[in-house]
Amino acid sequence: MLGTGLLQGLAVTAKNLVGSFHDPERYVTMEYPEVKTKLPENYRNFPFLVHDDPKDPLGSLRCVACTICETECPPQCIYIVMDRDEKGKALKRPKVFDIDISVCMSCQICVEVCPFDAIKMDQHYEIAETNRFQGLLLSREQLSKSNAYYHQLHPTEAAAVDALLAEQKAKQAAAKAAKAAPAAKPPAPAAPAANPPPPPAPSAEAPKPPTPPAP
Amino acid sequence: MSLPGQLSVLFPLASGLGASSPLAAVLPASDSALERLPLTLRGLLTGWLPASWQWLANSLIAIVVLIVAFASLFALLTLAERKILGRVQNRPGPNRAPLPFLNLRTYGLAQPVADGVKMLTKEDIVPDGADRVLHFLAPIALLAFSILTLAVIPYGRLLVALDLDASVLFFFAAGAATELAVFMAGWASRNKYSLLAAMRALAQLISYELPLLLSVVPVVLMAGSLSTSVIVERQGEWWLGFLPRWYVFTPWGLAGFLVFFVASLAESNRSPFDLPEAESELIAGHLTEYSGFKYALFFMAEYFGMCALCGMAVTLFLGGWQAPLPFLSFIPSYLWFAGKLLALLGVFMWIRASFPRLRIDQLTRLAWKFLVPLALINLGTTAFWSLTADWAGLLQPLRWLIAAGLIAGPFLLLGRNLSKGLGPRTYRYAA
Amino acid sequence: MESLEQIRERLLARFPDAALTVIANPGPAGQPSLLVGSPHAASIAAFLRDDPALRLDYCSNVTGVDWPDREVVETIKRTVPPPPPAAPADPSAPPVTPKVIEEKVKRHIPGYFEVVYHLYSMALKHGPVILRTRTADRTDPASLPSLTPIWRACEFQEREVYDLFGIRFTGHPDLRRILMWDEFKDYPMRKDYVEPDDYEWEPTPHGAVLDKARRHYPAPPESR
Amino acid sequence: MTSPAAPSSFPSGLPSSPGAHVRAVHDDFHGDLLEVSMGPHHPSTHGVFRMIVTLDGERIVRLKPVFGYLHRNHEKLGEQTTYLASMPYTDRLDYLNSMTNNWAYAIAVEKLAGQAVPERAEYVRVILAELTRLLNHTCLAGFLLQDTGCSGTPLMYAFREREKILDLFESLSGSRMMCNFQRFGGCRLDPTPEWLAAVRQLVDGYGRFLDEFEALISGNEIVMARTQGTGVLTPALAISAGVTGPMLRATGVDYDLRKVDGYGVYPRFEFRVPLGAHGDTYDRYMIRILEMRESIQILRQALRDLPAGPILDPKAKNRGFRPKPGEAYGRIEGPKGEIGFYLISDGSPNPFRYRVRPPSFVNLTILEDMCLGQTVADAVIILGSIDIVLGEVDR
Repeated sequence: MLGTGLLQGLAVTAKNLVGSFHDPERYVTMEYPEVKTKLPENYRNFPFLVHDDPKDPLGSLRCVACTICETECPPQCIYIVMDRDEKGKALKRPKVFDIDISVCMSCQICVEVCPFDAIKMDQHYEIAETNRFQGLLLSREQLSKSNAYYHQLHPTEAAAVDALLAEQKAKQAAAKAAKAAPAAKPPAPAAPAANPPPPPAPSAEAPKPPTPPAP
Repeated sequence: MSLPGQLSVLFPLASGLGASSPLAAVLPASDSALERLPLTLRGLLTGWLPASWQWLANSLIAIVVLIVAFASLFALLTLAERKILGRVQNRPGPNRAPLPFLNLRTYGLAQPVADGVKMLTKEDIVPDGADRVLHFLAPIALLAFSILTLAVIPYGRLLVALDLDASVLFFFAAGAATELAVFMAGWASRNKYSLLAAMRALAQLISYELPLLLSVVPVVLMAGSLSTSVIVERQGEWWLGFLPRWYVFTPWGLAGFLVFFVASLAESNRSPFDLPEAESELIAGHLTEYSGFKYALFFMAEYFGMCALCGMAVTLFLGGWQAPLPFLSFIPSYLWFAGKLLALLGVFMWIRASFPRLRIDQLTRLAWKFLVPLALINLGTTAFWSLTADWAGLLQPLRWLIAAGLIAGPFLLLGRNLSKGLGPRTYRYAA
Repeated sequence: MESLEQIRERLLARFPDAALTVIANPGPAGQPSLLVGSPHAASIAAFLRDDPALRLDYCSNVTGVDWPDREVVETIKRTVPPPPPAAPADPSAPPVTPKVIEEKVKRHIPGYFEVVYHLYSMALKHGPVILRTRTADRTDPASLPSLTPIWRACEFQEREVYDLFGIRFTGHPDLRRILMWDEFKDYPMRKDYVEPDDYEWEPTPHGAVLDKARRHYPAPPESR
Repeated sequence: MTSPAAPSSFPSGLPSSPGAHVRAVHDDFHGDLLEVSMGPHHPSTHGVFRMIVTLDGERIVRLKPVFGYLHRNHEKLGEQTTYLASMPYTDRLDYLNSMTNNWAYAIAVEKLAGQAVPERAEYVRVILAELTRLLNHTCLAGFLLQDTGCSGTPLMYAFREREKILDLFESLSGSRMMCNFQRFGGCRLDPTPEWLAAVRQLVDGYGRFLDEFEALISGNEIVMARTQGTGVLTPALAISAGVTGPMLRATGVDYDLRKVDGYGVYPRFEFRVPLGAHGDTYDRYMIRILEMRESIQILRQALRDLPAGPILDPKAKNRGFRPKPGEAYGRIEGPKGEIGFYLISDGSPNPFRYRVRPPSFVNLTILEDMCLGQTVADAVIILGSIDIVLGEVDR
């Protein structure tokens, strides 16, 4: 009969009108600045650099300025300059590490390709800026965040990374010890001590390259 | 009708001189003080004036009170509409605007103030090459005609600004002119969307004026008067001592009410008949080139028109200011009217939240092929009802049955014809 | 579905003077394609659509490819017969394997434009058959027959190829630019397309782009 | 438009729509016609899309779609970046369905490089693809009804449910819409049991939402009056025009790549393909609703059978990925139709040719044919029922 479908529709809207007052399943609105959703652990928004020593945030960056992320970055928003001493020897740390977050699309590829677990994804999303041109160009100082901060954002992932790094450190130490006693046995085929730690084995999260390329 | 009576229709000024003017009338002392409150207040304000001046002062007061009351109702309605729409859609609706200077959020009650300030401070843009005069006049004309329609609705016992003998005619005459204003707006804007909207508005006007009027004719016939006050008075009796004898509770009245309701949705450009401002295809229709205060006037006039049509529906079918049950009569009549009006407005909003929009050809088809025949048949049903008024005893249920059949049969047949070829479908699946 | 070779045979039987080449696909996907000469492209396409065994009624994808002039260094393996054994064959010695010499040959392939059609059959649910048409060279105006009269699906896609590669499709009913604006002159998907040098100033840290930006805007718009 | 008017008819022998006779009528016959440029800034063109509509009264006698306002030469970008770096760009094609875009691209690259995918990853991909289908069809139903003038109610209901799916995507991939989740040879991350439980909960509740939505809409006389019999597409024209997805199936053509190609692990699931009979707007809407119900069935089975194992093939290589020279065309059944990627490799880290076969772009071909003889109001709904996303049309 003409009109039954209309009445059915009116019943649905009436149900929702009433339901929005008592049913949290229906009333899903959150009043944003006062109430904020709990971000999931995996949430990602713009990268940051991890440093290990809160007292020396720039000196203890894990980044070795290898520029892998710079080349892999799809929108090309990362810019890195290696720090060098007077003789021009590479110091394995960035002198300039800029990320233009007006270009960055938070794709996480830099995190995936980084063999040193040096760059991770932030969760800071209230980034409105009044300065269109310089305000969104983040420098190394702004990007450097502590490992504790990383733990706070992604506890599970950070724990895994820490375990991995500790394992590498132990291996490195073992290699060093082996090198220190060359008489006892021929030098281990491990990487020279001066080299950065070997990359972790490919994990489920992000496959890592077998060797870190030369900077 | 006597000569002075006719004069009073043509020249309202003349009616003020007669003793029969409703503005000069006094409620019987048997009514409660609350019921007499509006008239008492008016008496306090103008009672000291000489009789010839009193009429003028009373008229001015009536105009001011009407405009102020409906303007604040408009403010409230915009908020209520957004709130209801929000709640139906599982969101809170406007709830942030703080009260001015207080920074107190009171469930968005200050939203109309904020909206008003925004509207008033916006730049008034007139398109290059538009007809500036018509562009300016359109909102004013629309508002003027809307306010005129408000004048003849009895808001309570003896609370009517203009008690004409032919107030129903006056109402529809003024109401029809509002569409002219929409056409003016659409034409003057020099915008293709506006022009399309104007054409739609005219088609809609012509289509829906007819069922609207036809659905009122039975009421006029049964009440025997074109005066809204008399029509309300006629609905003031009780059936079996406690059931209200509003016209909506008779078969012909129900059918008439439904036709009137649907037609008034269309007349007030409300969803699902809001074709002149169909935002999904015509941006904002005739309002596309309006901004600032003119836009606000349009908006206001639209709500005034909606209130007027709802008020008329209440008056004609829902017993006007009459209480629904005898023992509830202690509540003043104007409050009953306000309650019924708000409820009907709520249904308007509920419908807006639920239904999509019709297409223009479907809209006119609904009017010509469904509402007009139904209203005409309803006229016959009314005749039957009036002829069998003396049927009693066992004949009474028979009378009801026949009348209901006279309504339901055509409704089903016309409805089937209207929705021919449409219907739920079953789907097959690939093997 | 028949193999591409079989289809080619049948097509040759029907259109004896048509130029038809099967182009192998060296990759793991292994989808070879059929290169069709321009004069017969439309009639061959109609045949493929209407042939009861093929019924390729659905043209899924139309692509332009720009192959610029290139030098291909091909490694050709040549077997050099082993020198005759100086000493009598020693049964214990390993058998002398023929020596393989790798020679590098440079070959110049002149550039051309190519349009690739991926055809499937919705009626028989098989596919793909990949058709290719090629221009002789990369000179403007490049022109190829349109298959829009055969498959309506080509209408917008061929317009896109025209828009981005500059290949004119003869027989297309409505060949206009589709993604770029009408006044645009160049064809941006060509390999030799040079980007216009009119960047808006942006705070990019990258040298090349920054240089370009500096050329147009010596100072940033609002340096603070 | 500065360009000369397009020829008004297609070559004979081409299947044409029922409205084709209108196209043939010369404009002089109609007298004064009204040309309205709907868009690019219009409330219901689903983005920056423009239709140049010629009207005789309210009837459409000509309609030319104009787009490209969002054109950023996605394919050139794909040729200038590495294979991996194109993955996040595919998110931005059809920004409602980043998961299926990712999958289509991954399938094309896996074909190109001969990369195997572990079983668990295939199941996870199916789960994500079907969630995306739910997401897309829910949004579409909401948008479509918004176009009919519903004051936002169905749209808000649809978005309420869509948010739940987006929340799932966010907790898995880290982003709501730009998921960038698939990799060549698997997925980026392994879903946790909690996440799978959340999916199960959503799947269980989705049928109820669909019921309520249908009660509001499917039987509504106004919706039926607006959508039944408008924008009719014939099967012959649909096939010829390469229309795919729910739009094609609404005309009654049985062509679902999940059945035809049987990619991934789809042959292992039991599901039906709903087919329309009229090819009108209502069918296009209902087919999507019915497909959602089938998606729920697929999700239930996939969640039940999800095997353990690695999520990414151990041999998979993302950085420094250089497939052998060759070409491949990979396609899947996206929610909007066949989304395909055509890649030519010349052995370098970047594809030599990177081509997207966008379903909404191809489906737009027959917009004019469906709109001829209908009214302006119908054109808006017909456009809505095609289900376009301008990010994909313009690329």
